[in-house]
Amino acid sequence: MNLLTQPVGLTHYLIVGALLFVTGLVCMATKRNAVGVLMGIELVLNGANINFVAFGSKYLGTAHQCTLGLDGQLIALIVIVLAAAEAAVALAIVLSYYNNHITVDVDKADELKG
Amino acid sequence: MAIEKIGRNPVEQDVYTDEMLLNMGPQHPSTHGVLRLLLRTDGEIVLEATPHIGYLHRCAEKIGEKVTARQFIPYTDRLDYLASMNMNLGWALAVEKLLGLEVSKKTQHLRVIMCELNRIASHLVAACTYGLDLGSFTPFVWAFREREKIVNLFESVCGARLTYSYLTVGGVTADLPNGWLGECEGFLDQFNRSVDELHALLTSNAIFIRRTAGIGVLSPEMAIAYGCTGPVLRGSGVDWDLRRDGDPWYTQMYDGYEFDIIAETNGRYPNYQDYPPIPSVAVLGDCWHRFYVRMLEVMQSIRIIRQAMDRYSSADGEVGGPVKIKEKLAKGQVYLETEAPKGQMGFMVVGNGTAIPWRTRIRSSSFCNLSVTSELCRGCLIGDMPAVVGSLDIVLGEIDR
Amino acid sequence: MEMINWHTCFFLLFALISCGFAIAIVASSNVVRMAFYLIITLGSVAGLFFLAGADFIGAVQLMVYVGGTLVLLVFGVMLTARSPFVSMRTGGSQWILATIVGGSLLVILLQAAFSVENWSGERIVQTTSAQQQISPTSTKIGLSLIGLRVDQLEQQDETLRAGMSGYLLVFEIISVHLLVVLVGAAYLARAKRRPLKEPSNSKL
Amino acid sequence: MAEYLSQYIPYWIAYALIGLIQAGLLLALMLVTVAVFTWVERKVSARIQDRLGPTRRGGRFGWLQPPADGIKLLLKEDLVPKNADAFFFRIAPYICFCTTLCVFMAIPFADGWVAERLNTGIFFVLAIAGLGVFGVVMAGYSSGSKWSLFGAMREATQVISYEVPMAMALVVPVMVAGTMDLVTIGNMQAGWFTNWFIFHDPFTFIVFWVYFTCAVASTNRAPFDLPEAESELVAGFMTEYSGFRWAIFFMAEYGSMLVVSCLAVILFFGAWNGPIPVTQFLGLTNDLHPIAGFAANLLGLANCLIKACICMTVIVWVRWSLPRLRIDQVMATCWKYCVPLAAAMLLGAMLWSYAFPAGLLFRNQAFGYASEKSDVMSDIKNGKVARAEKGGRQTWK
Repeated sequence: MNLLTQPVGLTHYLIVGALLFVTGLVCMATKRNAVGVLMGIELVLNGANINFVAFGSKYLGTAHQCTLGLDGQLIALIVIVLAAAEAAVALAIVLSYYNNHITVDVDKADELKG
Repeated sequence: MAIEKIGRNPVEQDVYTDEMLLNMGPQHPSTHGVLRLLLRTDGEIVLEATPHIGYLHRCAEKIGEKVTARQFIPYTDRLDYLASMNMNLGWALAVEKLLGLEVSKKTQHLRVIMCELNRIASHLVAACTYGLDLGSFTPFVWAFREREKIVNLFESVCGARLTYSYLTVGGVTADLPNGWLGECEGFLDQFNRSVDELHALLTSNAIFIRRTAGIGVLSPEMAIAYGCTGPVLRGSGVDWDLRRDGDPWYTQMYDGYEFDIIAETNGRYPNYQDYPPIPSVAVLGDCWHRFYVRMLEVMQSIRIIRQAMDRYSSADGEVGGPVKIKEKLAKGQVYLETEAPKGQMGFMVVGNGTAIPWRTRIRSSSFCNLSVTSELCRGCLIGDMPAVVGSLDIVLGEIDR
Repeated sequence: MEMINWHTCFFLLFALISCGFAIAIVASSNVVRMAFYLIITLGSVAGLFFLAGADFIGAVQLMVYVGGTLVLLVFGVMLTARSPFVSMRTGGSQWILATIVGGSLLVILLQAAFSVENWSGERIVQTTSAQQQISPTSTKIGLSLIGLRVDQLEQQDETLRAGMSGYLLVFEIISVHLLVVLVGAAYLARAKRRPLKEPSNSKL
Repeated sequence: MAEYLSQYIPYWIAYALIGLIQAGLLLALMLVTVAVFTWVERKVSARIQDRLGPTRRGGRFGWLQPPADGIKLLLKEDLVPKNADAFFFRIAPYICFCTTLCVFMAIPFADGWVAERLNTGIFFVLAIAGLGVFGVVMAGYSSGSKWSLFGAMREATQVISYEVPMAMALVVPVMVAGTMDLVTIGNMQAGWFTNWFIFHDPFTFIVFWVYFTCAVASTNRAPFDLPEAESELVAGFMTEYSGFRWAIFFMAEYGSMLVVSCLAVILFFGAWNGPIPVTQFLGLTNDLHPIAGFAANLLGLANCLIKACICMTVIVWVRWSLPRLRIDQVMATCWKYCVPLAAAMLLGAMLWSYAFPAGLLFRNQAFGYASEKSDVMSDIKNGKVARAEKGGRQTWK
């Protein structure tokens, strides 16, 4: 089996998606910087997006079976837009937190009062 | 100090940012030489600006106590090197007053021509580098083109293009060459149009107005308290010019000349209808007014030069030559201030009967004008720094001496 | 020599870049570097979208995600990048725990990815990439968002077609959501008028 | 092209070869434009300022000044400051350059003469062009200089802000055309110059100036050159760069000038169609002979590039005439003037196309206006929509 001559299948995309998802998860779990956690979330969302697009794609060996079709792309689109919204709010929270505490360490964020 | 007080800048602080210490200069394109401004900034907002000077210190005053009074003339060239004629004049008048030496009327008219020409040249440099500070390159070249013509005139008079040493103790080094007055006349005739071009490019340009109007407002009280002089003082609406209000030893040069002191009174400048209108956003004492005053003073200088040329050619007698190089100074002390393009330039000379002054001191106009920088820049944006510093029109050669 | 499938080559290129930099994000402790790695990762994910025939989604990914959201993120990083927070190290125990959880999840996901025979590329009829006509998707997506599913026009099953009426409601919800977020973010990070400190005689 | 070559060599090699040739052509185009425009900028600025400009290298007009500059820059030392983040510092210029080059991939220069004809052409161009900001931010941050950092922050705020009105302004011609495909948009403006989108209605005319303002701002040209404001920030994000890396930034800047100019030409000024439809009068089309079509395209290429060069010259002219705005004024220009104006023009153009569906000005229908619509749109016209709508209604019940 030669990697370069074989056409890309759904599996390829799923592997990439899984890897991004897991790295995002690990990133969220290990980073102490709030912005770092946010980056983990972005990675997770992208991993999921890759799966959506791949399942909806006509070119990845699923053409004859039941695919997500355009729905996959639409869901990915919605995820991207929501990710933008989520990032805006999360950053606003981080900045607000930073203004009040002069730190972005999530481990120190243990009080509810702002 | 609350945010409202930092003034007219519509920038609010939204994030807790670190204060940053920023060295603006001594190698910075818009500090006009080797000025170093230490800025304490919060983001783009300047909280504090501290000028640090001394990078161009050459012991000019001490040198003045080691050479004879006439030998010191070339050193005065290097004080405000953009207005060397005026520097020469200041020193020459102070020493002449100490000597009690009165020069002929013809010499005085010649000196007026030279000083006013050099005032035009200096104001042109101020105006064009101000454009450069605000990011407009073209007026710089246009104004330098005009300045070049003045420098050519000076060159044909004394051979030098920057450090003239032309006006000297006792008179001038040489009389005018043949045909010089005609050339000068020709220059003045075409110069009006060039000033209009500069008005179009800068004074009445919408972006220029937005960059300068209301920025760096210097109140008349503060201007007087800090000892600001020259266009900086008059830009704040103080009607004060040594050519009219100065020492009689100096003002006699301008006796009988018709010219206006450019200072705003009742919201109007003299002959305001000939020039671009004052924009509604401009505040008296802001950068725009300081710039405007310079542009208008150029026109007054033209008036003076035309009168002086007439008087010079109709005056009888000879032009005075320099005194002996080792002319002995009288005992006593003289302090004389003259109206240089950048402000009041004062020379103090103390004689003890020898040819070499016992004491020489220089009062620099740019030095006092620079001292308001930290006051004017508090709370402005970094982008306003060149606008404010440029509008003060400082020359480091004079400040550091 | 066998034909090299450029489609696969570019896929491998983008996949390696995105995965490699994703791992670099986790491994790096400098938050500024992490931000730039994230940009590279998401940029190459956009490349993967293009390769999957989703050109509109790829462009959206570049424009909204990379060009918008990540600039915001970089801004956040720069605004909060005081030296103690630029690199914050994590304890070893957290690392071990996270790696175990992540690793086991990865194993499960990979197992799922390989589980279906049809999903691997070998079953696909050999097609060269030039022959794969990329059919435009932007109009279809646009029309779906206003309630027209033109790609489902050929759907024979009447009930299925009825269910494919479009994403109008979702579109509306997201629009309102974005508005709310805009207002909320502006409120959270609004300008707080705090007093300006008195000038001190700062020396360098 | 690749199919033609594959008769002689294996397809995959032919494919790669064609790709490389296209990339090489685009790179050459960009580099030549940069070289020519460094010279043009010097000469134009010199004329504006009563100077002569370069006169020594290459005859009395200084034609060889750009290569001389290039050689000088190549020979300069490549400095990396001690405080710099060396890796990012080194790659930042290439990011700027590559994003600019990537944009050319989707820009057509004549009918069908485009490296990759994308259905989402204009969208792709905007998306890629927006990425250049990362190179600048990276450069500013990694330089380890406060001036560079200020430049980077200004660049980020400015470019991100101006992307909004710029995109809104570009939606207007896209809406008029009904497609994002740049080739189709270009072909729609065939015929007399009255068919150009800038003359389509008053709103497109106004929105062009909004676009032009935003384009100048997004390429960091005066009066919006704050990220590299010389008198304020020394040289902004480029302060610490020297030699070749600085030259790369420089090329990226001129390249992006060409990009925005090409976009202006394609979307507003009739793309490769000249003011007078010469090729149509002569019947130079592919139907006549492939060579005739090729000649027509060559003429179109010249048309497109000349118009783009005029646009670039105007940008140069603006730069040498105006002072620089302040950062808050730049933001105010964006949010208080450009965005509302672009939004109003978008609305206006929409209403206009309802009021005058056939266009108000003397539009020459013979030259195929609106002949190209995407397949889906024609599907809708052919009655398939009714079925879709029917399905839709059922759902909402």
